[in-house]
Amino acid sequence: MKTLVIMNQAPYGDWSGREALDMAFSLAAFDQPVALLFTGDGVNWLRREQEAAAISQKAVDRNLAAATIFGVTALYADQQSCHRFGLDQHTMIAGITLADTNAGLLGEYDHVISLS
Amino acid sequence: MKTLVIMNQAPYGDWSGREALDMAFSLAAFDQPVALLFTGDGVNWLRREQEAAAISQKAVDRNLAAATIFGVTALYADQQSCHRFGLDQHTMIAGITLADTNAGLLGEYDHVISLS
Amino acid sequence: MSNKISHSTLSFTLVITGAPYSSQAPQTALFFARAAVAAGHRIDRVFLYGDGVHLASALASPPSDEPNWSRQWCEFLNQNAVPGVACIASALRRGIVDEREQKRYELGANNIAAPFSIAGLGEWVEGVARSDRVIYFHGGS
Amino acid sequence: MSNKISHSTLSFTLVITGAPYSSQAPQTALFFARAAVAAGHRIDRVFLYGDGVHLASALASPPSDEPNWSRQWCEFLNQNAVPGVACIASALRRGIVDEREQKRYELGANNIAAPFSIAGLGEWVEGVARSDRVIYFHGGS
Amino acid sequence: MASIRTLHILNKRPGHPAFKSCLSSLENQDALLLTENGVLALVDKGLTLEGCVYALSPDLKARAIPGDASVAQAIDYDEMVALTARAQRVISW
Amino acid sequence: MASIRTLHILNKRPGHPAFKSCLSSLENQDALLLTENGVLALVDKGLTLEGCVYALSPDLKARAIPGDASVAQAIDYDEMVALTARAQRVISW
Repeated sequence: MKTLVIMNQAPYGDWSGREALDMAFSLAAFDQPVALLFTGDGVNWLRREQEAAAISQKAVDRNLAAATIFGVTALYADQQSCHRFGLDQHTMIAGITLADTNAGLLGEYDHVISLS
Repeated sequence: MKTLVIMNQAPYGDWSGREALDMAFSLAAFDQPVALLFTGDGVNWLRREQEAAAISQKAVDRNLAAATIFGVTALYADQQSCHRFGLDQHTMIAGITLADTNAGLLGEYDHVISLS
Repeated sequence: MSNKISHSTLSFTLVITGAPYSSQAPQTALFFARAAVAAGHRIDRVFLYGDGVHLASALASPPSDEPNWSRQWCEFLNQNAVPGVACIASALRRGIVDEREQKRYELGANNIAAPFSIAGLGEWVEGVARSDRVIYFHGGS
Repeated sequence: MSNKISHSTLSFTLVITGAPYSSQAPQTALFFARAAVAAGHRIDRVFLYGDGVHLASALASPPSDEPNWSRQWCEFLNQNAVPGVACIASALRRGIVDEREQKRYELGANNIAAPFSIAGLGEWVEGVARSDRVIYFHGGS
Repeated sequence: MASIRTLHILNKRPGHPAFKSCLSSLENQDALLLTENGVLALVDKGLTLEGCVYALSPDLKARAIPGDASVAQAIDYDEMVALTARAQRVISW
Repeated sequence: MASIRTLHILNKRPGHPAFKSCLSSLENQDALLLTENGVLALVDKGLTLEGCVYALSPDLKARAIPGDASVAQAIDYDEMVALTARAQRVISW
């Protein structure tokens, strides 16, 4: 029962991305295999040095950097989306696996979640 | 003080289009000049013979057909959007003025509302 | 969640993430749930998440000529003995509280509609692990 | 709404259509409102519409390390004597009710946070007709 | 009745980012079910839908979308349930 | 200080349908203010922003978006208020 949570929402402007992350961390906490895929506007969750306190929110980049410690099996980022938003190893947090989303990554999971 | 309410939401799937219409009708009820512009996915509000009862909602096509009676000064539809969704005089309710949105229609209004 | 493919009885967990009177999600989910029960399937639970928790409000009062989706859902849950659970983190942020949370946060009222209850994401994880199908009903704007 | 262009005092009506803990709209609107008052402008009213009415909930209970946007807004309205109005049609559908609507609909509780009140779209029309500026804060997903 | 690998349920309007994500992840043996705002795809000339496509009939009726049986098969909630049972997995976009 | 005919406040992510509507309605003498998710436009290689563009600084910081002063001027809420006062009209997309 492998789950993939798709993160295709822009960060902070709405809550659904944050709530999708909570789902992933919750599965991991209950020892269910789960991976994250950042794609589209969602790759912007991966930017280093977010200062969400500027809008009185909590930054998630440190949580994401620690995701595998909490049991998330992998963090994938869609290569094309990263390129579109100018994200590379210097601007992205560590531990991200670049993926070609169209090459069947989704097919490897039994359960795929996309919160719009 | 002329107001233009932009209807760019698809019908029935969310409430914001309905609530934008309520705003327009409310201005008209208080004798404030207001017009409606349907554009993008929003032109689909103009389709004839909607049977919203099928999803337990109220259809709005009859309200829209009577909008000018209630004091709405005009109902515009973006020509390009109508073409995209295959809307013409046979499939659209009566009383719609086709407009080229890029030709400065917005500029004629003091107050423009777009509920996403 | 098993990959069982079958025309026999399956078990479902339904997850609703869109709010009534804001999205169509609770409506589509209700029609789906009725059809699932009619086909002999079992619904293990309905889990409300994100904006979906507003479906558990006891105070929603739409005009009398519009359906009250919260009430219709409560009737469905009662008639079919299906547990309805609102995610506690989503619910508290959005002002959906039961008697226990009312006391804990010293609030002036509670507003959850029976038989909905409030619980953690573990309820959803249980569905993912054990139901044959987990179906999501999102907002669709 | 006048087209007055000026660096002197202007009057504003603010309209919030996005919900807290779902959109950023109430936050951006609050920072804007504080800056407007600091610049000497007047805020005629804050009007909550659509999902924005959830900002008027007295029951929202976010975790203690997160801001309570409803409470912060109520404090701002009180300190600056700005009327806060939730659209009645939006509010009733979404389960935001005051004491009067509680009685009328025979509900078990009310949940509106003072100083917010419930009124019709006429309040907003008044803003369109009389405030120098009407600024909208929508959900942004 | 052919088996379905993945049933994609799509309730977004054609302009929504998830709409594109959904279409680009369709594979052979998959089926697409258009619901709610998603049914507008059937009248959007900017789109071409291929493969096994279903559309929820009440949503078509509500929006007065003419169902073109050569593009999509109109189904009711009972058939939607049957599709979710038939498919090996279901993704709601 | 040049006068502003219309101030467009854009809080949608680049993929949102309203984003395109906003950009296509920009005219000379208009100004664009990017807020919330809208600031992602500054790092989206699929977009070209022209004319008078502002971006809300707290939203840039929250998202770690590098502000390129040649494309957009970063402003705070005080300056946002001043822009709404200066403009003849304001459209929130």
